[in-house]
Amino acid sequence: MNTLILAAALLILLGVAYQSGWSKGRSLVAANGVTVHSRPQYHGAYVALWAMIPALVVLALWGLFGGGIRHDYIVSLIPVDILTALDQSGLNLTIGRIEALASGYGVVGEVQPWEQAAGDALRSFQFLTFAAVLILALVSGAGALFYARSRITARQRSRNAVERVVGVVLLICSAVAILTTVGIVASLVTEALRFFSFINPLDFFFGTVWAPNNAGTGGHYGQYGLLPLLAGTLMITAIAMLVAVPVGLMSAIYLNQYADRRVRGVAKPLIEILAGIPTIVFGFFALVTIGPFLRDAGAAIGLDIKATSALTAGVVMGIMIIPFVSSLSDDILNQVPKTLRDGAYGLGATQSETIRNVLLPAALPGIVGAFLLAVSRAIGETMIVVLAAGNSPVLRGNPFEPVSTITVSIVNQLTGDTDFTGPQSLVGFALGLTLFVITLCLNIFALFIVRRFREQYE
Amino acid sequence: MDVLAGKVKVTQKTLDQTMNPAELMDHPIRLTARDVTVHYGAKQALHGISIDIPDRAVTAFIGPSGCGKSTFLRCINRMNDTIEGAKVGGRIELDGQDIYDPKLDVVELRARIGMVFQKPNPFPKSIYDNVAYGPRIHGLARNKADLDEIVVSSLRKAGLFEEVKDRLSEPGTGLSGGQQQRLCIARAIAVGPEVILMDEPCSALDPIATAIIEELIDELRENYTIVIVTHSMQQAARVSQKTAFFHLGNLIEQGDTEDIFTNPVNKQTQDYIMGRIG
Amino acid sequence: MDVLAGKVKVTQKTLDQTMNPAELMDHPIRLTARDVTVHYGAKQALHGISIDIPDRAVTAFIGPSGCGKSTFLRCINRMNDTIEGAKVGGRIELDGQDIYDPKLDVVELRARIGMVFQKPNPFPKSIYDNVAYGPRIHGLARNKADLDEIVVSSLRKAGLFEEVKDRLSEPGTGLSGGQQQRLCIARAIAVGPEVILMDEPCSALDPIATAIIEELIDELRENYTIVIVTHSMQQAARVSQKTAFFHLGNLIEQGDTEDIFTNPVNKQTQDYIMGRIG
Amino acid sequence: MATDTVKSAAPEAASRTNLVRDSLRRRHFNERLFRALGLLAICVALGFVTLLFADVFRKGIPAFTQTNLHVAVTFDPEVIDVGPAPTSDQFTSEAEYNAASLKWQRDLALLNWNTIVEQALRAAAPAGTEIDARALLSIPETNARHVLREMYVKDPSLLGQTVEVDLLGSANTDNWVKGNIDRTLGDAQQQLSAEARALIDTFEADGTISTGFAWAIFTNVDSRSAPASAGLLGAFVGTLWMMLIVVVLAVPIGVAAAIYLEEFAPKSRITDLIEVNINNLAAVPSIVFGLLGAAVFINWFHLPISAPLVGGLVLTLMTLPTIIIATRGALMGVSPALRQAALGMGASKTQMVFHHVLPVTFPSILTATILGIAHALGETAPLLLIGMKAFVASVPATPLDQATALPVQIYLWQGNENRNFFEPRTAAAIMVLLAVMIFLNGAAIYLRSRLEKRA
Amino acid sequence: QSRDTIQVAGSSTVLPFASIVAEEFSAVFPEFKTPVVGSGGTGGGLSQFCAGVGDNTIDIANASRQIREGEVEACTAAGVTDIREIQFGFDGIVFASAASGPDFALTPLQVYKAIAAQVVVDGELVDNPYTTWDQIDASLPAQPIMLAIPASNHGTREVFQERVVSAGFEEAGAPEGLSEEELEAAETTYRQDVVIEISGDYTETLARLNSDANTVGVFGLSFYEQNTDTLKVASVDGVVPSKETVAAGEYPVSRPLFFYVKGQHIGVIPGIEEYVQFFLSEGVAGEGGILEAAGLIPQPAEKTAEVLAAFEAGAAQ
Ligand SMILES: Nc1ncnc2c1ncn2[C@@H]1O[C@H](COP(=O)(O)OP(=O)(O)OP(=O)(O)O)[C@@H](O)[C@H]1O
Ligand SMILES: Nc1ncnc2c1ncn2[C@@H]1O[C@H](COP(=O)(O)OP(=O)(O)OP(=O)(O)O)[C@@H](O)[C@H]1O
Ligand SMILES: [Mg+2]
Ligand SMILES: [Mg+2]
Repeated sequence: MNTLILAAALLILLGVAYQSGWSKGRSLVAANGVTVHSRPQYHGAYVALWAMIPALVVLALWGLFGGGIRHDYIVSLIPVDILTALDQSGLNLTIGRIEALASGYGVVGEVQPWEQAAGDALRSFQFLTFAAVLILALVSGAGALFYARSRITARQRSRNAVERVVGVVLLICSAVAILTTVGIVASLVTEALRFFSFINPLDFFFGTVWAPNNAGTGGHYGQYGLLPLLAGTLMITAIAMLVAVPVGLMSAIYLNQYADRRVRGVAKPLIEILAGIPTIVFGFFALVTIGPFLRDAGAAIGLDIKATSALTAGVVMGIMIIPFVSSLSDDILNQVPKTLRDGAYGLGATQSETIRNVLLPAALPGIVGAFLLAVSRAIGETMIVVLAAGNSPVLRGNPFEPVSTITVSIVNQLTGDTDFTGPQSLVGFALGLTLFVITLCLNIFALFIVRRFREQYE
Repeated sequence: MDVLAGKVKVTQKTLDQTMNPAELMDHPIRLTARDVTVHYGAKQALHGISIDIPDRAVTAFIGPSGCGKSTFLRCINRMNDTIEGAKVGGRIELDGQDIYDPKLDVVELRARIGMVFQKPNPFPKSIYDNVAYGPRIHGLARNKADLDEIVVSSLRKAGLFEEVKDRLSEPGTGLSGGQQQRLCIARAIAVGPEVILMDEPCSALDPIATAIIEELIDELRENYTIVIVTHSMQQAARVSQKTAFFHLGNLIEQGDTEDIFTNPVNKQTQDYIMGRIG
Repeated sequence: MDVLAGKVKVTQKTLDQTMNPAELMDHPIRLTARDVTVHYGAKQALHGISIDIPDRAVTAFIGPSGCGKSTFLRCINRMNDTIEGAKVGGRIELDGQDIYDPKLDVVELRARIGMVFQKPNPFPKSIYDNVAYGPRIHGLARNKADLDEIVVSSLRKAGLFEEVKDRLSEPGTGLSGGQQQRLCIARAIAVGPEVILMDEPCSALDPIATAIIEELIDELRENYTIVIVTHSMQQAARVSQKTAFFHLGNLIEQGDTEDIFTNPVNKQTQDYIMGRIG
Repeated sequence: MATDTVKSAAPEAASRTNLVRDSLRRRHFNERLFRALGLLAICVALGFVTLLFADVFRKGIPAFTQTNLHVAVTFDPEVIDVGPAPTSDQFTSEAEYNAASLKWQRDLALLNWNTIVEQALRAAAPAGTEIDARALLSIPETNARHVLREMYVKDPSLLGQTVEVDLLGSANTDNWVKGNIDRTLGDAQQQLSAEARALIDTFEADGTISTGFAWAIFTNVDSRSAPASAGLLGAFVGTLWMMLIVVVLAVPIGVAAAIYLEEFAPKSRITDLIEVNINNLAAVPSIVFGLLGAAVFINWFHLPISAPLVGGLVLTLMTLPTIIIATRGALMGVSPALRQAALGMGASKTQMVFHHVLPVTFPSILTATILGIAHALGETAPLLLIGMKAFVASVPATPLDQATALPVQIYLWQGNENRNFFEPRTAAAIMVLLAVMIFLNGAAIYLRSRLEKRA
Repeated sequence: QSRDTIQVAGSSTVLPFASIVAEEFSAVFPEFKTPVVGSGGTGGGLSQFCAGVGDNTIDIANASRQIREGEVEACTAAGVTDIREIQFGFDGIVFASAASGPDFALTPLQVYKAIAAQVVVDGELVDNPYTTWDQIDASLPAQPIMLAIPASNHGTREVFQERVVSAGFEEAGAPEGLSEEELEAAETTYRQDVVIEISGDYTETLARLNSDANTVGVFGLSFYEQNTDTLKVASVDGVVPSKETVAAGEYPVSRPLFFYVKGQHIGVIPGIEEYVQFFLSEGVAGEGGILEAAGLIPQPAEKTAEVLAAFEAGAAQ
């Protein structure tokens, strides 16, 4: 409600400011002809911006310090004798009760008269402060409005000023991306450090046994060896790449070099459909179809393949990555200059010779970069492995057995019946940090290679 | 006027270098094209081109940009096959054999008709491998020594050997533009073609490199049938014995270079040569 | 020889059209450049250019490709500001006012110095909006009628009005190349500039469109100071009164067009005009 | 003289041609092999697409039909003994009326409506059927009592009347009728008692039980107590809220960031860093964004758990780099001629961008946005970590209400212990999700081609 | 303005029960919105529960185990001081194998012998020698040992350890002369070759059984009851698990289920008290109630009354 009133008031201020700037700009045009620097719209926007700044500053200050002031006021409402008897949590509880009373909600138990009084006082305090802040914001905004309006002259460069503000807004938007990274690193590092206060980092990074323990059973924390998870992750990634790279690369080559326009027009979007399918769907597909199929196929040839295994997850993940590999490879192949291809044809090379001897070597760095990006993707993939890898964090080399991965363990540890204060769930963040660092290195390396490749042919 | 006086000198100097027409008459016809048309999708790029190209001489195609010079050149070694939507009609014969004969192997044809492109396009391999690539895929060398021999002699013919002999294993892309273009010529020669097609081979080069390549073309003419596309009339005048003028997909006029430049029959040719079009 | 005979005719015909030098003397200097240098990153593209450009006349910049003609042209309306890494030194004055004065608003400057580019680049909007865009952002029209008036008169001045008057709301990109270029000229005129810069305005056009534009330039000269970059010496000779010859980033020679073409002082200029370089 | 050289060179050329010819068969074979491999790869890739779709459809289609019980229900006054519904004119104040009305409803809720269901079923069964109440009540879905109660609340005049009602068959009934359960299994291994199974077969024969389209999937929210009535509505709306947030936040911020980086930012170390950073963010595993959301939005900012707002914010951050990169690509593709034209007219840089460059890139930005949203729509892992793995049996009315999302619903259903019933349901939910995805992708392709044609 | 929806999160075992209650609750109390029941595991739920007091923290945490001391401390530190524990029933934990396979009748000792990395033979710890069940006890089928047990991120694991493995270890008789730590290790270390720890849910365990018919899996009783077509349950100590035997305390492997209520939210968030009362009512968590139909094993009515009294006493304080 209050937010709505505030927003409405600000909007009105904005509109009035714009209008007054615009009309002044307009009158200048009428008086001076074409020599006015900026168009009336810019003058309007200029005044509007000026008016908003102090209003927003007032609101921001209230947002920052208002809570504290309100808190102090509530405390001052509690009778001193009661206040002295309260400990911190009791105080919180009391404040909560008073707030609940003020907001009109009932509270449990008897309401003391002083509580009721405090609640009423708080309610009028809230109303008064709100009104005061609103008026202050509007008055300061109006002041700025008049100041800005008085500055508008024919030579006033309102457009430049407005454009500078637009530039700053754009800059702030692009800073969101940076903030995201900062946020990721900060949150992961903070929580991971808490984890490392329980578990020696060496035991985490080089441990070969993954057996987190509830502190309740046996009193010790168990073992948090990363290696079984890492091994599982890498095994699945390797299998995925074994599926995705040949199929993806060959389809890219076929579509790029052999297929005529009609075939390409049909096949390419169809393959790209694979890229649009949510991973949970692949996970389900792996769980109910590919897994049992591989198991039966394995049984038929005498192999003991588990339905949920590194193989199942790897194969399905490979399928998922095919369009990724093929569209990246396609891009890269497109970037190889056509003159190289012509050069080889001109010498009488067949098409496959051209591709194998000239195009691929030329595109190799780019393609390697694309593969690394695909690897990074496979490493970070979650839902397929959650459903189809079998969740078995044991260090072993058999791809027909279930494995667990870093991502799966993050989900398990953070959503299981684990002790949230202990390393059991904190390890999720340490794993997340590990995952982030691994993919970061891969991504940067891959992007570096791809970029170098692009520059080579620019 | 001096502008024109200068021009006369240039032209005369270049024409002096060429053979006299009588000499040219001796050269048998190597390539004949009859009524060649090319469509790119719905767009017709060539309208019935007929021309005879003599052996061991340089034939130049000139004409304003987009007139179809490159298109016709690409017909000769069927490079248009690699362009999606390009359709070629008419008949082109190399030594009397129809090169669009479906039974003819285009790979073999291209081994016989080499091509050099506008932008030097060495493969991203070593200098040696660039030249050795053609002989390798075609199985022209029986052993390493054979191959070495082919590479060296091709580089020599392309006038590049002395400059690169110490760095044959370095990448071909590291050479200067002019050297790269000569490397491409060496690469084409290595397959032992009978005809060499060149599409504006100097347009990406500086004047000095251009001069070297022009000289090289003049030498190569003794052993190969050469067809060159150029946008510089001076260059055509300098290196060719026969010239064909294209305009808007038509072959407007062809004949001995000297005749074309000094005495164009067609109005359009005149306009072009005098700088009124293009 | 006929090649040259033709040439003579062309040049003389064009020179006949130009004013005589005495006439030109009357024209006050509009733009002066002193010691203008431009660096693109580490590379120096212009080495101290000094030139005076007269009012109500056409000044042509000629020179081989890459010599810095466009670069210098772009200095005049500070389009180089938009190129990353470009640094401009020296001093350029428009009517005595330093255009690189930090206090000067470059947007205003560009409204005074219009520009027409090599490739016609109409906005992907209607013909009307193309022309109206400048007046709109600069607030030149008080109302719709004003704006209509500006649009019509600009199109008229650019000789395009009759051809497009029935389809002002159709996209400008749907016009032919020559019409597009005239649309761009109309667009530049609509802002009411004092100087118009043209960077090879005809190089993407066919001969007929070129002729129309050249004629238009000749008309516009009566009201505007025009600077034109061209790679065609014939064109320079046809349309300009003053010519400046650039080579490798230097201004080699400048003067009345007739003098430059008939009697170049500098050896390089001679070479260029005679087709020995470029 | 010239002719001489031709002649002497001819044999050499001929021998070379022969050499070339010799290797041709092998080379052409390799060529065909390579080409076949390429074709094979395409077929494999397309085969996977087909297989996946065929499989999901095969599994999911049966779930779009559901068994219904068509029975005559009597609203027996003996069972429904709570008195008539209060009317507003009985009370002086609104509050009193509301309180009485709520009390009436609660009294109704506390009645044993199962008795009425039981009576209805017994009436429908052939005379002489012996079956205990428990087995009988296992035939209709457990929400039958709610359905009846709600009917009654809406229309208290039903008291004492007998009306025909469609009730959902229970999940087990559904399985039995559809043959998802091995009928040869012994009693101990069956969910339904022998009597119940026999009665279902009788009902099926006499038409009391029929199968119809499973509207429940689209009109109901998730349900645990009555699996057969579980639907996707809540998850769907939750997803819609999240997508709305993504559109409202990611698109403007992403486009603005791209504009800044591409058009305004000076090329410097910092822009380089931002660029690397954005490219990297686009490849950061989605689960890491989940961790970010859990730590930052929930633990630090104390935003509500399981709310589409948080999910939307996480997905926004995840989609942002994609949109920035796509937009930058589109901006980069705008011809410099257009920019020069605008600048040459005396447009400022901002005007150039907003008047000319942006409109031209609009189709690409739109497409990228739709694709980015389609991708965000299918994302599951990060949502699990921010508590969207909740059971929510209501339709979220605001983005601050608790909700799940379509993919999470799929995840929850695939783990349901009633697998015979929920495996098809999951596949059906997947079909819905895929339909949305394909619609979005198709829209992107269609819009792109249309807008590009127009431009 | 306060939130008007009760928020619940926590154990996935309790989740189905809590969600059913949530649905029914809103039917019975139309004035309240349907409570939202999140999952996230006992730890996850408690972590949200202990994040503090206020609108954006949950009101009730479901738990398949009792709250730990550390967690209570964390709660207190965040101002959550009024934590009310509600025990509402039991969950049975069963051993089940493929329906087509042989019957199993297990004892904790046998399971311990099958699972421990080292077993006691003649008072000495030796590496586990058994490969088939009948080597452990002739009464068991001659089938290779293979056990799928929940991993430690499940609450069930703790019960399994305490009620089965530790019990078996005790029965086997601890060998002499071992330090505390060695004893503990012997008690809690499983062999890797035949034991599969499942960190996913029961469907994962079931998948293991389907792929290897020799596997014996550990499930919740309700999961088993929904899948009787493919699973066959084993008796423990001769008692076949069922609601009756668990509720009567005859079947040894069971655990109580809880939820925790944030006292400070009572009265602020509407409906919490009613939710608790409704949950514990006879028709819901009692014998023959709707939760029993969903697989909950009801606790004796006296216990329920006791719990409710304690809750309400807390409410009045
Ligand atoms: N791959 C292609 N697809 C469609 N049209 C083409 C293609 N290549 C060339 N064209 C068109 O065919 C015509 C002839 O082109 P061509 O390249 O042969 O001209 P050119 O004489 O070589 O010109 P230039 O001197 O610019 O190289 C042109 O109009 C061109 O636009
Ligand atoms: N944006 C740029 N960055 C770096 N170098 C540039 C840039 N623009 C031009 N140059 C270089 O500056 C020199 C002069 O270029 P400019 O475009 O002015 O030549 P020009 O005389 O207009 O040539 P043309 O006739 O080909 O248009 C050239 O060497 C060119 O490579
Ligand atoms: Mg060409
Ligand atoms: Mg230029």
